[in-house]
Amino acid sequence: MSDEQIKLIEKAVANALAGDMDAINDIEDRVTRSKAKAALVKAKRLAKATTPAEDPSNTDELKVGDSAPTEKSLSEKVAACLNEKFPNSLEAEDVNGHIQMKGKNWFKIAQYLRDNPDFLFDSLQCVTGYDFGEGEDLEVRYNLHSMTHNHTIEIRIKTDRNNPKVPSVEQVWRIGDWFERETFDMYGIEFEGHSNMIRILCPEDWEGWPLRKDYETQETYHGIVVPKVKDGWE
Amino acid sequence: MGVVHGDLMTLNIGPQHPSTHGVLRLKVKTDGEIISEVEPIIGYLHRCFEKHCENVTYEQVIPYTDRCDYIAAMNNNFGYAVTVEELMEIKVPERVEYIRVIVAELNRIASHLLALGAYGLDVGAFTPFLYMFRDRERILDLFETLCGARLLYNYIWVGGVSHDLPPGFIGAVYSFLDYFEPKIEEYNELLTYNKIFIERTGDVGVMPPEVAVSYGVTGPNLRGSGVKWDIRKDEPYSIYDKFDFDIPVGAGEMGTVGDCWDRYYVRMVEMKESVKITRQALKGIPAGDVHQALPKKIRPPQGSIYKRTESPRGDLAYYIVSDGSPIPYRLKMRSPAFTALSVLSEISQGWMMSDVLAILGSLDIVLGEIDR
Amino acid sequence: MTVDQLINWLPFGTDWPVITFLTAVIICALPVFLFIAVYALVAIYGEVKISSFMADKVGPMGQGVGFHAGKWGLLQPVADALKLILKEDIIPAAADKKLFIMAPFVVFIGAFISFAALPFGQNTIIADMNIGIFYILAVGSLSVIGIILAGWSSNNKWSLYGGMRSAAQIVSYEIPAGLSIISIIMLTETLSMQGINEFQQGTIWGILPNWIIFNNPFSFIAFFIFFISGVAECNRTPFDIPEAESELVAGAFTEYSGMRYAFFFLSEYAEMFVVSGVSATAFLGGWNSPISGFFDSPGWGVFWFMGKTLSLVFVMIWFRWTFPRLRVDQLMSICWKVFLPFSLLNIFGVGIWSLLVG
Amino acid sequence: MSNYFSNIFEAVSTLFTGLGITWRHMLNIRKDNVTLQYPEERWPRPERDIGFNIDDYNVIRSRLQVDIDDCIGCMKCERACPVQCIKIVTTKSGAKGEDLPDINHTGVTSNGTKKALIVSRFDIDMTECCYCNLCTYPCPEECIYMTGGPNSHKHPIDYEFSQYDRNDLIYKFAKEIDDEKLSKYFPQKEEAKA
Repeated sequence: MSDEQIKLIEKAVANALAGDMDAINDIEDRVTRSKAKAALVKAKRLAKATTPAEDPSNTDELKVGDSAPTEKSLSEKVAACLNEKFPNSLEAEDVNGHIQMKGKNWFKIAQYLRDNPDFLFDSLQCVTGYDFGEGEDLEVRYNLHSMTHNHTIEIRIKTDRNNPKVPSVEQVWRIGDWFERETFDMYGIEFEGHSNMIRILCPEDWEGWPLRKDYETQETYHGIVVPKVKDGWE
Repeated sequence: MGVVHGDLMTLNIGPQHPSTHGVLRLKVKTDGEIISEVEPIIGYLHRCFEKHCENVTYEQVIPYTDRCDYIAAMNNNFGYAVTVEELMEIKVPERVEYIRVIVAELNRIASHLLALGAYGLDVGAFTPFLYMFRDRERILDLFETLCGARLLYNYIWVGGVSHDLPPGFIGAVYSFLDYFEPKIEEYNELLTYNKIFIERTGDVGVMPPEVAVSYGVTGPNLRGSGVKWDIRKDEPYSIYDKFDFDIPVGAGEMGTVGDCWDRYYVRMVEMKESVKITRQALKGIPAGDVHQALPKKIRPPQGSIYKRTESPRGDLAYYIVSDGSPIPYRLKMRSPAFTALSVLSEISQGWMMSDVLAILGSLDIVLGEIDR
Repeated sequence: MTVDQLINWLPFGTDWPVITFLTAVIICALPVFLFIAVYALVAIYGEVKISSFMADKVGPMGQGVGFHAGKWGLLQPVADALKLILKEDIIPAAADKKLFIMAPFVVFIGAFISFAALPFGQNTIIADMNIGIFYILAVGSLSVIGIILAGWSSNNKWSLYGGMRSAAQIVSYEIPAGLSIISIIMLTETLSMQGINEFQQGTIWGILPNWIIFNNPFSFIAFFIFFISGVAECNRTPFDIPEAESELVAGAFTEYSGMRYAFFFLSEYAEMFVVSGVSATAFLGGWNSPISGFFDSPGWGVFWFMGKTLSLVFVMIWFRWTFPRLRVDQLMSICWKVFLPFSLLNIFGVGIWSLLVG
Repeated sequence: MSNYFSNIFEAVSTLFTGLGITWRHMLNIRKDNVTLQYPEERWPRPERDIGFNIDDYNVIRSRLQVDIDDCIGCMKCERACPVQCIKIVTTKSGAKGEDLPDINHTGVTSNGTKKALIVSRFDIDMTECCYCNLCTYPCPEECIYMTGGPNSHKHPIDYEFSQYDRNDLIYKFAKEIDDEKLSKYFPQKEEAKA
């Protein structure tokens, strides 16, 4: 593509962003006009992505939990309470709507969250494994819910990739047993203190952790060729 | 009189068995007829749903959510669509909300009919199963005229629905509801209050409320144990707060609270409630274009969301993390049947062989949703 | 037409007594075997059709081109029989071969030989023994051995379960059945089936037929106890725990296929007929017609007997498609805590009744 | 002792109500028979219908069918398919909108758009298709559709298409074009690649 075409497109996109769209429309050559439009769209999206998009997660918890906007959101209250109870266990201050935590004394915190009268998180809703990307570390996200107070929070615990370890909460919530086995099955995150840490969905001797981003399926399993080969198709 | 204990025999209520509601293997340690330990082994129907969702766009995930809980596919689509819409802050037109509620409640009735019919089969009564399937066919016929499919609909899309209601649809739903209400009384006479059925299910597999909550059991199983928790009421999504219906809770009429009979009866009353909701929705449905809010290209902003909806089996929740691209970065489905099955080993200690299958039937599990 | 009449009638009877006896027995056994085969086909067709009608279905109807199940599905039982005969009957490798092969015949013999004493009509009975009903009850419990044999020899945990359960069930249900028969024997004072039939001729107060069921309230209850124990003996719902489809797949008969399975199938229906026949004879007046003068000739007696028996078979089929299944311990508790006390009460009651009224 | 007798009475009464229901159903079988005698009676049931007739169907889910003459090779359906069961290979046709008789390629589609590509391969693997109907919405020419129902004027309903060999279920909708004729016709395709 000739360089004067590029200059023309940049000039057109610049003033199109400023407002007058006809700078692009009156480019007579059809190809450059469509390129200019594409560049404009990309520029707009770039602009939108760089502004800090307010993370809309857990908005429902804000709606349900507290009425007055001035009053701190539930997770901030929980974070503050945990801070003075378990000194340096919180990793980052409450980032938009969830609590980032170090894995250290997660078991005691879990028990505390369940038994504390004004939190009473008696139901572990969901345990989600998360992989930040190839070579990055893994994370386990717990969604807790209280049947009596009817409010929910989300707790995230990061572990590094090569030997991921998180204390197990099987004794606190009985469903932790199966949820943690599934996260172990999919991500390979070891839960210390778990009664029988084996795979739950894949066969026991399946190699690799399927949901990690850098996972390739093994060639054969017990002699059966795993990837489906179909002649007359590819 | 001391109980005689022989040595335990391990028995496989194996993947192929008439009453495991799918491909589930129960490793059972029995001493004669008395069961001392049940260990459910799952994974036979694992189809890597969450790995697939990391390779297909948001619109293409919907046929996959159909196939998780293939008995209540509408409610799965509904849960997924509601979650992505909240992530993208799409406001869906009023008519679509009404259509979704009608369709979800009809699918709830169909799913409960299958669950109660199959439960009758597990306990040995054959004819109620056929009566309930005859009525379920009527609902599937309605869905076929609506979206072409009888079981896996791909009907509720993100931001709207795929087709508007065909001309005679509302009349047909009214005629079905009028036909269906007396039928529930017939099932009650035939099965619910049948003395042998009460003997087989009353006081069997009692699940105390704190065990249920600790095992994360939700839906009719939890309500059977007396805990009044229904997301349509406690955390209303879509337009469920517009309708008035009440939540049936197990009262232990035929034994203690939380036994198999309660879980069965809660589903029976829930069907009546669904009929009430559908009637109100049919009355109030406005006109409008259903394709109006369908986004051309679904690219949710960066961020994560955890949203719960009420499927016939309990809390169906989606945890979606999006990185701004049209393909979900991480999608986790919290399946209610998964938690319901995990409680089986706890509540079937000490019961007899035929009771374990009765308890399994009362939990109403679907293996497609457990194994994902 | 009884066996001993046949013996005198045979020409070479006097010089080889043993051979004449054997030929007479075979000559009598053949029609019974044919009757059972035909009756089983009718019963299978009846069960299929009745169960479908009860479930708003129409059942097999001959549709489609070429080879189909005949008008209204009449050929369906023939097709079933053909299928069972032609199918390959597999013997599991680890099965105990001899017992495995023997089991179905033992079960069938149990049902087959009790046909000898069933009074089809005034003079159409194979062997009018003077201990008729006692003989039937004794022989009826032979099929239990067959089922246990089948359960044990298929070397499969599920069949073992089925075998043990049916052993417990059939043995314990014979006691209330036996006791309720005792309570009617006290009335008729004879064990012979024809004797019981003759006792029930005539009418009470002019209108009610003089059947034992209307004789006194205790024998009325005895009929229901006997009939329900009979249902339990044939392993029919609500007592079909030995071959509970939803738990043990097919209980003791899981490993059987082809011709052997057909024998189990046949003996279940034959057992149903025997139980209904005995309860019809003992309580509903066998071959006596309900209105004393109406079609009372010996020929018509067969019609009345078959009518009553087949209606009781219909009731058994009706039970199967309505009731759920009982658990094993509930089944035992009903037998020992409900049926037994009531049947003892009946014996006592009939005794007092015949003393006062008799 | 009292619940012993009430148990028995309750058992007898509920069992009899159960028997009554099945008896009633057996008697009026002619009225509420549900079965459909398949080869003769096909869906929908002629007289026992469900409240409205069949042509009000919104959409039908059955076998996919493609009118290859209308296909402009835009590959939108291939991208929309969640299970990737559609494979399309197209080559550039030098002349836009012209008929090329020797490889029987029609230049213009039925509703007037000029075709710039020749579709040399359009395979749908019906064993993988999950009948979700997502491919028929994006198609600009509406040339991919499911047979029967509202499309029965284009192609009658066909849901009895089972085969003995699984590969026969891979439907090849594109017209047979042998390679050398294709390459002879558009030489510049080669050196563009070289």
